[in-house]
Amino acid sequence: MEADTLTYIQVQEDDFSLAAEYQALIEDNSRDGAVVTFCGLVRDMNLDKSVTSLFLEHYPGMTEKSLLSIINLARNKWPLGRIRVVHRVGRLQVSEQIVFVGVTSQHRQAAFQGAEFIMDFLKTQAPFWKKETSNDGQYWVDAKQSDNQKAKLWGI
Amino acid sequence: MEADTLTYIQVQEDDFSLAAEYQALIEDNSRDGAVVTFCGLVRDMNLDKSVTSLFLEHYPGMTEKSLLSIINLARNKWPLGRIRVVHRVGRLQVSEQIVFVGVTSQHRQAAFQGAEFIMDFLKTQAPFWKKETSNDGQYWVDAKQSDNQKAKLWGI
Amino acid sequence: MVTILFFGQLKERLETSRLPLELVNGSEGLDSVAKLRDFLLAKGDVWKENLAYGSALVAVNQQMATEDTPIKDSDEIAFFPPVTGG
Amino acid sequence: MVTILFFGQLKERLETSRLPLELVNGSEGLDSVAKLRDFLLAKGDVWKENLAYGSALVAVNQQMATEDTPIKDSDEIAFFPPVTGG
Repeated sequence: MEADTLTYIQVQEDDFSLAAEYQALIEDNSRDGAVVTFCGLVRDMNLDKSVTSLFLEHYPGMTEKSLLSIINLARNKWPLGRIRVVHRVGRLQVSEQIVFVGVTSQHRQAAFQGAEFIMDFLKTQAPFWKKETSNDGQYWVDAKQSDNQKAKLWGI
Repeated sequence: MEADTLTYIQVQEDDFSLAAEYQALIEDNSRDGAVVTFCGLVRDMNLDKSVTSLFLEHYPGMTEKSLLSIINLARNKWPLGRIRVVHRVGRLQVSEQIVFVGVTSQHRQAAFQGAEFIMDFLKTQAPFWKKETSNDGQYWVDAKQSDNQKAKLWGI
Repeated sequence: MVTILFFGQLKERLETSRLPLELVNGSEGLDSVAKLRDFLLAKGDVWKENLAYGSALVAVNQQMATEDTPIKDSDEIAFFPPVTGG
Repeated sequence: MVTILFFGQLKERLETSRLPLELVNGSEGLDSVAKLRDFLLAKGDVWKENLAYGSALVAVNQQMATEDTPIKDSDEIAFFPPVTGG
């Protein structure tokens, strides 16, 4: 989803490459001196359960719209340059990449805060659901109250 | 400088590879689900001057010690996993990479804040000095008051 | 006719991912999220246990909605658990 | 004997990067950063303009120091402008 020339949103089953995402953030972009990236990976433990894989379901159509609206909220708060968000869906094994958020800015603090804000809202607003497979069977992951509280701290 | 198995500090003239740094952060590390990276690049403009290149001087010996002590301050504040800091010195052209900070954690917020904290203290404590070459000649870059204020906000 | 979608745990527990529904009473009937939710809760225990306000979020036409959000013919309405991506 | 190092703009303005200095009076003489700074400031106008407290930071043995930091024989002391890396 090429929302505009500065924003790139992609929901896909395939893995992504941090190097390629970074290249797309900095190429022909000598204006922005700060680049912050976040990568989320499948952990081997969650709530004392030993996780072997997880399945990511999403709401096709709404997912991209929701990510775009989160990105636009971030742009209203900070002077951000390029923003790229890639979120995977489907079956993922331990240590596989789940999500990438990359933000450029002329200002270090804006890049850090923009990326953290996007992750906080993605965690509470974007329609993805995780089902984990562990030594204890399969179960849907419960939303964390701490994620809701963290998102509220941004005052939106 | 291999400070311990979780901390890597390197000051070098050569360029670095974000992909290689990221690989070193995540390899055999299925415990940490959050990876935040910061890359600083040479901007083409600074204070309305058109920059063509810069020279980075440092204080050999003290530089690595100073970075290690900043990293240890961060580890005392947040539960952080692996931390890698690479800072270049010498002559750098516009759009070249200057600095890399990468932090892993089990917790998204810790990874974000740890990386931002390290950059804030690197900017005010680590003995590096920039001399810019612009359309207006060569001049040493002045320290920014805003960087000092930002570092003070962490309350250390 | 509106289309109602269910995701995640909700879809499994209701054993339904998609429910087309005729808005029989037109705009004076199921014309808000609150009214549609009440209508669905009345379908049985499994619905009552899983669709209650507070445990299931709602989107109307792929945008997060509240209980007040109006519903009209041909809307796409989705119920789902709190999200857990990222 | 202590070694005094200068970096960045300071090095250029003082036209000196390294100054070995005999601590003639031993520990009762130049035994703190403050006293060493005063001694250097007295070397002339260019020193006074560039080494004053507040415009030049100090490190002793490669650690950030304050005016109170003691100085002893064989220490490495560095004066430099506020840092601008990153």
